[in-house]
Amino acid sequence: MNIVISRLAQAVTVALLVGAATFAMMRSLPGDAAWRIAAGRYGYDNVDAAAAEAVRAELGLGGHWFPAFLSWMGDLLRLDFGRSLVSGQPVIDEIAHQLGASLWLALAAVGLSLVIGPPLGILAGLRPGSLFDRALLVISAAFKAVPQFLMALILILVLSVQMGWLPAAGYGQPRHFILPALALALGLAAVNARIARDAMASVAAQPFYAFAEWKGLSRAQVLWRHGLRNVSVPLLTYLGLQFVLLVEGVVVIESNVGWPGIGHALVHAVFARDVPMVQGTALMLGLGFVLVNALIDLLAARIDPRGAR
Amino acid sequence: MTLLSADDITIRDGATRLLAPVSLEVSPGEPLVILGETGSGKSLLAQAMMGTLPEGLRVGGTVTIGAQHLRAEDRAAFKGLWGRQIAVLPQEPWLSLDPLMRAGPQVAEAHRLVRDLPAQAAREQAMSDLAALGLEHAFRHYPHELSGGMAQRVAIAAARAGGAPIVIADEPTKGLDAARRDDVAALLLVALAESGGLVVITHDLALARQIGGRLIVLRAGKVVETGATAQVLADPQAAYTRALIAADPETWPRRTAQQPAGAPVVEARDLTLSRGGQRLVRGVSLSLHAGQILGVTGPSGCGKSSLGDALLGLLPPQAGEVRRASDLAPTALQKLWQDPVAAFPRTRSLGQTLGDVAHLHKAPKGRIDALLARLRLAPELLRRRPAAVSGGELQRLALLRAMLARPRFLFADEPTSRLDPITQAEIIGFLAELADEDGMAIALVSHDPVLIDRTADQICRLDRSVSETGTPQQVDLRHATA
Amino acid sequence: MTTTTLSRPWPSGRIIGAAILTLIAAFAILGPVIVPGSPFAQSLMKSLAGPEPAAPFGYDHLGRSLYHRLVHALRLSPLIALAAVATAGAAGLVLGTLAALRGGWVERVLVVLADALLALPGLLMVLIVLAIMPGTALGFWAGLSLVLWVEFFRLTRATARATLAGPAVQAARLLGFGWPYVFRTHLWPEVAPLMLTAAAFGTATAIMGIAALGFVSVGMRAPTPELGLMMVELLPYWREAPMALLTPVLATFALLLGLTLLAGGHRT
Amino acid sequence: MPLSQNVFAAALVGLCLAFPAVAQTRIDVAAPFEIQSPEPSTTGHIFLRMGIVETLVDADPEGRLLPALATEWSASEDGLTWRFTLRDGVMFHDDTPMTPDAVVNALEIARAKPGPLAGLPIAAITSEEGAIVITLTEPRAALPAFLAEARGQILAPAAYGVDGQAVAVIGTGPYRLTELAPPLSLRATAFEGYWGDAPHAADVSYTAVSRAETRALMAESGDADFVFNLDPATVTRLSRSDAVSVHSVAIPRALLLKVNAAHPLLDSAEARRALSLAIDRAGLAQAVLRYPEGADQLFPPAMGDWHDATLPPLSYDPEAARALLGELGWTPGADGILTRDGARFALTLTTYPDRPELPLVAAVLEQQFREVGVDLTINSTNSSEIPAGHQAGTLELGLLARNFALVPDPIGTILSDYAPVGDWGAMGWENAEIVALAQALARGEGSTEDRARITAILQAELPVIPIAWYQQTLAARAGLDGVVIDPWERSFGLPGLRLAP
Repeated sequence: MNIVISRLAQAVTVALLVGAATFAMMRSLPGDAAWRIAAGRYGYDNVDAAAAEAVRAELGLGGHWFPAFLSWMGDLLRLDFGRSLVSGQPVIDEIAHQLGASLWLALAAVGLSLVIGPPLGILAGLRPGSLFDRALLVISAAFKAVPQFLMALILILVLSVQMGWLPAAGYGQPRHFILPALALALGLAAVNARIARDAMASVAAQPFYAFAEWKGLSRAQVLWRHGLRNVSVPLLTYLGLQFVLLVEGVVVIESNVGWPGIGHALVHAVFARDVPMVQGTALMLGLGFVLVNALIDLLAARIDPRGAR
Repeated sequence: MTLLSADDITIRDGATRLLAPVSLEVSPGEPLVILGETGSGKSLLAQAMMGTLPEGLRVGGTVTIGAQHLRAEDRAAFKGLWGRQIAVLPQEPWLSLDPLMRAGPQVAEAHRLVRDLPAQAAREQAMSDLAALGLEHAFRHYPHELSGGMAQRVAIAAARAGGAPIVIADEPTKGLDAARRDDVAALLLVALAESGGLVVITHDLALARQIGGRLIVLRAGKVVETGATAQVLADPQAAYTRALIAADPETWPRRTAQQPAGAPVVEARDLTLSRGGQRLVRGVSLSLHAGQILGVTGPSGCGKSSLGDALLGLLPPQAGEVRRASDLAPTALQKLWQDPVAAFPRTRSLGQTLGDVAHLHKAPKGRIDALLARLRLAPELLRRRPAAVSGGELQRLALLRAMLARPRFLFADEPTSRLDPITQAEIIGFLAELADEDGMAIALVSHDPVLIDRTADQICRLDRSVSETGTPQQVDLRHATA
Repeated sequence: MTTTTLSRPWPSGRIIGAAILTLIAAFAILGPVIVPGSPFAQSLMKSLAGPEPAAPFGYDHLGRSLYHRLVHALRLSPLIALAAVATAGAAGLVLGTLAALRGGWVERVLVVLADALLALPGLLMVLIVLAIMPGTALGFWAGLSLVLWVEFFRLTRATARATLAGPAVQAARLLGFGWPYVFRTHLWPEVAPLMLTAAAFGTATAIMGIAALGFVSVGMRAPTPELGLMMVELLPYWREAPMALLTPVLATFALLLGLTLLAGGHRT
Repeated sequence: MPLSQNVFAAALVGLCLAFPAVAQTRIDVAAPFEIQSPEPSTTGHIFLRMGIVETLVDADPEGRLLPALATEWSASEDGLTWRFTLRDGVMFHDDTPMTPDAVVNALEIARAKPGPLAGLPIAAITSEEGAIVITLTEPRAALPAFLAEARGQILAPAAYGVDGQAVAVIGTGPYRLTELAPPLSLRATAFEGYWGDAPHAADVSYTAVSRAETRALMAESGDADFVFNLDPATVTRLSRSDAVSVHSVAIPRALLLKVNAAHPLLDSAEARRALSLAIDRAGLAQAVLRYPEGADQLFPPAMGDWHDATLPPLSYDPEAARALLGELGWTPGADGILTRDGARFALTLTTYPDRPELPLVAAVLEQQFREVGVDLTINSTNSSEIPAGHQAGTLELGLLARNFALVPDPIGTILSDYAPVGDWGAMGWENAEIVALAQALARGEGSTEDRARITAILQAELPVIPIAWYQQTLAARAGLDGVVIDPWERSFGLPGLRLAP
């Protein structure tokens, strides 16, 4: 119950923050908003005074900021995100259109990172201080230090241009997934591995872990029955926090490889000053975080009944 | 017949010898108690017999378990014996149960995986094990839903499910109050009766007395004395054993009661306290005069610390009132904590911390040195960090720090519960001295009713339902141990 | 500060990290002293030419010295990042301590605000602030500060809550010490190492963010020498001049690796 | 946890197995333009290029107008009444016939929106039997060319919503839209009811890839068959590849410096000429654009009569530039920047990164101007800052790429940019002669000499300073035959493309 209330408060605050920030963005567009929007809508070859005038007339820009702010927030609370300034389509439709692509990419990336990171981390955590553990530390630090856009760049150069194994960009077929998902997953896995390693090392150092062995269980039995379950809780919680990292990665990578997702839309919306789209996508990402973490809270509470006070 | 024997066990850490050659035997029906203080090597000895010594330590000697002869250094060879030949009882049962698994399966998995019972049979066996310990309802509980005593029983059932004939218990009463200690002793004796072999490693004289059998007294890695437990405790030969027994509160003389003189330093009327929404103390009245020691006792969680904090003014009472003498400076109320390490700033040297206090209270030069001498502390200690000083020394330094503020009331919250008996006797001795010589009023909290009985001028016994105050003669302390 | 700092030796990873960062800083500060030159001066004839004494790393597509562009890039984003981390760290420290000390609605409001910011991707906030603020560097500073303070706040608040509730602080209060003393001797020594870790991570995050936005062409603008921008500018020429592209790539990697190692441990 | 790992792994593998790469029967196009919506005023050019929609008039690479949906057209004596005969038997993709009323409806909606049609002096558009009639208030000889522009595309009445915004793309082209997924992709398939020849390739797809490097990579890796608008830098690289063939053609687009001629530093033709002399066009073109040469006059050779090969070229001579500025009273200050009466010769150059070469050219210009003592501050921002700055009079210098052939007859752009001023053309500079000449040309009265005269005036007065002429480059997969680049940027030529077996 507590979880639900605190996550609800978080969701409302996220909405208010996004609303206020995007309103400020709308109001403070350098230069004239109508011009900006016209440029986004008609392209640089065709933006001229007539186009800007058409936009100004259509959107009714101007007026005092306070009533505008109230009506802006009012629309937001009624979940009316308005229409994209650029395409004229309802923002909600555009997002619905793009969310799927991003969701699949994010899921593939998280899935891949979970296949790579935690098993290595658990192996290292079982033998803290070993050569393998130290090697993993170095490797994960190195991978963590590679920004996702750089990872994508390297993968494109190596896997798709040099080797010709994977398409450099595109969307629609499973083979298009591998490169962007891998670019995201390697960074996530580097961190996952560290979290799993630390969790495993700390679980293995707990009295109950040794006690399980003293009961006569084999190492593998102890790991399977007592290790993994205990490691999964911090890992799961961290995955929730990692969501933000993932979203940032999705934003950058989507722009890199031309992925028709919400992150790509966001960058373009920011660039074209399409504020309703910025608001809609930002809200979707923020609320997505809250939702994912609420689900993880509930899942973690199921696995670890101590948390549910 | 011998169930377990260890021959010439030695343990070294590089060039340092941690354990001189020790040999011992465990026979069916005759428990073996290894008694010693922290750092005596008793736990290392136990670990050597179980094959759980850290890799960094060199171990020599042989261990014979049943028909198997093992070289102590061959740690891996012991693994196969766990659960099957040796059952190990953990120190802290709460921490020894997997927090994310229900109690029943933690017992059943040993039946299934160690004794190869089918899943259903293992579950039924676990159920009957728990039922035998009076825990039939706990099968589906998670460890955090169990009390400490229940967790201990579950742990014992889980440890013994593999059917090992030898039970090794390492400090099974660490941190337990007297009532729980007696429970554990009884459980161990039941285990002895069923399994045959029992080794108990402890620093607790009372537990040793209850277990009986044979006794090995260890000090600084050497055997000081061996013999039948009852005989050694009744007629100790070695000086160290005598000191150990003398430090047992049971053997202390009762304090000569101080008559109240003048106005009370601290006074409580109909005090009701609650913390975190839970009512802890109800309707306590007491008054404490200069030079008096108030003993506060009761089971854990009964509000002993809260009472002290209320007297100090750190916890506002829910009802009733606390009155302090009107001429009392705010800093004349001081406190000692159970864990002295946590009571000092971690990253500063003790000398800096004490210097700051002396400076704040404008203590004359040499005051710290004088107090160091009085508390028999070496001045070199001041150069160290809190974590680099032994618990007994640090508790005395905490006392020193409190004294720099010239307190007239001191609240000592379980100041000796983590200390060895000899150190405990020393600290309590200092507290009594402060009351007598400096006229300090002291509230001393302990879970050990015997200690309170011997030390206090008046006693406040708290329980979840009742509380009574009075002189040691008036308050029935046995009630607290029942 | 009269407290002795932690004398525990640093783990080797941290030392290596600090060494890498020292080298990079020395390069960024002393680079133009060793080989004088300008990051903007062009000589179109030398487009993508190889190294020579006046340009030890060769030339970019406009014939600008990569050495000098790198020197300036290695000043720009670290400076913005450090400024943002300093602002965020100070704000986080003050607000975190305040929340732990005051509790009540002050704490609740701050926590809810921090939680909400935590839910929003940092790059998004930076993008929005960039759109609002005039000037890219200023926008980055403001946006990154806004994103980064949360981490410092959470760390400080958690540590302060634990520390303030502990016996050591209770003892200090009973002994009559004031809050400044408690902060100096109890809180700061506990918070400082965590702050160092968070600051290293925060700096890395900020540098990564500036580079990532530069790379997708919504960050620093040409012709400013910035790591991400240099990469995207040189990317089309990577087959002709792979070393030219590798120069900012390796520099970015070294910078971030140094910071990651310096941070030690990981964010939780 | 391990369970979910397995599920993920299985899902990933399963996905890969379930959709093997499809055998190639489709031409995949990659270009930088993003799809916004079915609306012609914003996205119409993509539908036109893809052969999904058509206009009344078409144009060949030389700019000669060809019949399309209109088979022929004629103007009345006074040039005010134009009659366009419509092609018979044209069906929209929804299988309704293209009637004159439908055409009038489409054109009326188009000219109510911003675009070239909106600027025409149209009095009325009416329908006749098998034709439409456009009545003008003043003669406009280039009217048919205006109707070749993408925004004059003819959609079925059902394509428009009540507010005139297009809600669907129902055109008449050889390809019928089957899937529209803004912002990045669309698919189309051959339209069986097409009036002309059936296209060779049955299916086409379009992917918007805004990054030039990524487009080049897609061309190299074979992810796209037809990659439009290559980054100058990648042209060299791609031309060495066997997998693709690179095609390029000069197009009527120029990279130029828009000058605020009302600005005190720039109000004399000498000052503007000095700036022009400071620009090393050849070096710039080779290093940044990878073209062999720069622009020595405003209009590129691709613009026929507008280009005058006999005109003395703009040259690079920093010495002369310094001398010219010296004559205007400018003397170098301590930092090398010119000063006059205490004022520094410092200007702000506004440009936009939408075309990636612009900020680079700006960076080069900054250096080259510094050589002659002119201090340039670069403001790389939104493209709208240039027309907005023009309107507000605050723009100093603008670096931009101007398309002279939004309409296949450059007179449209000349009129809007130089007769007398325009958002993307002259600023603070008015020349009555050019206005008169351009208006005459628009009415259809001018001659080749008049065009050369306009070019000569612009060359002498330099209201904008030409820097380079663009080339359009694209990469086609090896084996893709029939590639033709349309310099007017109207068509990808997909129906004529043949997939090698």
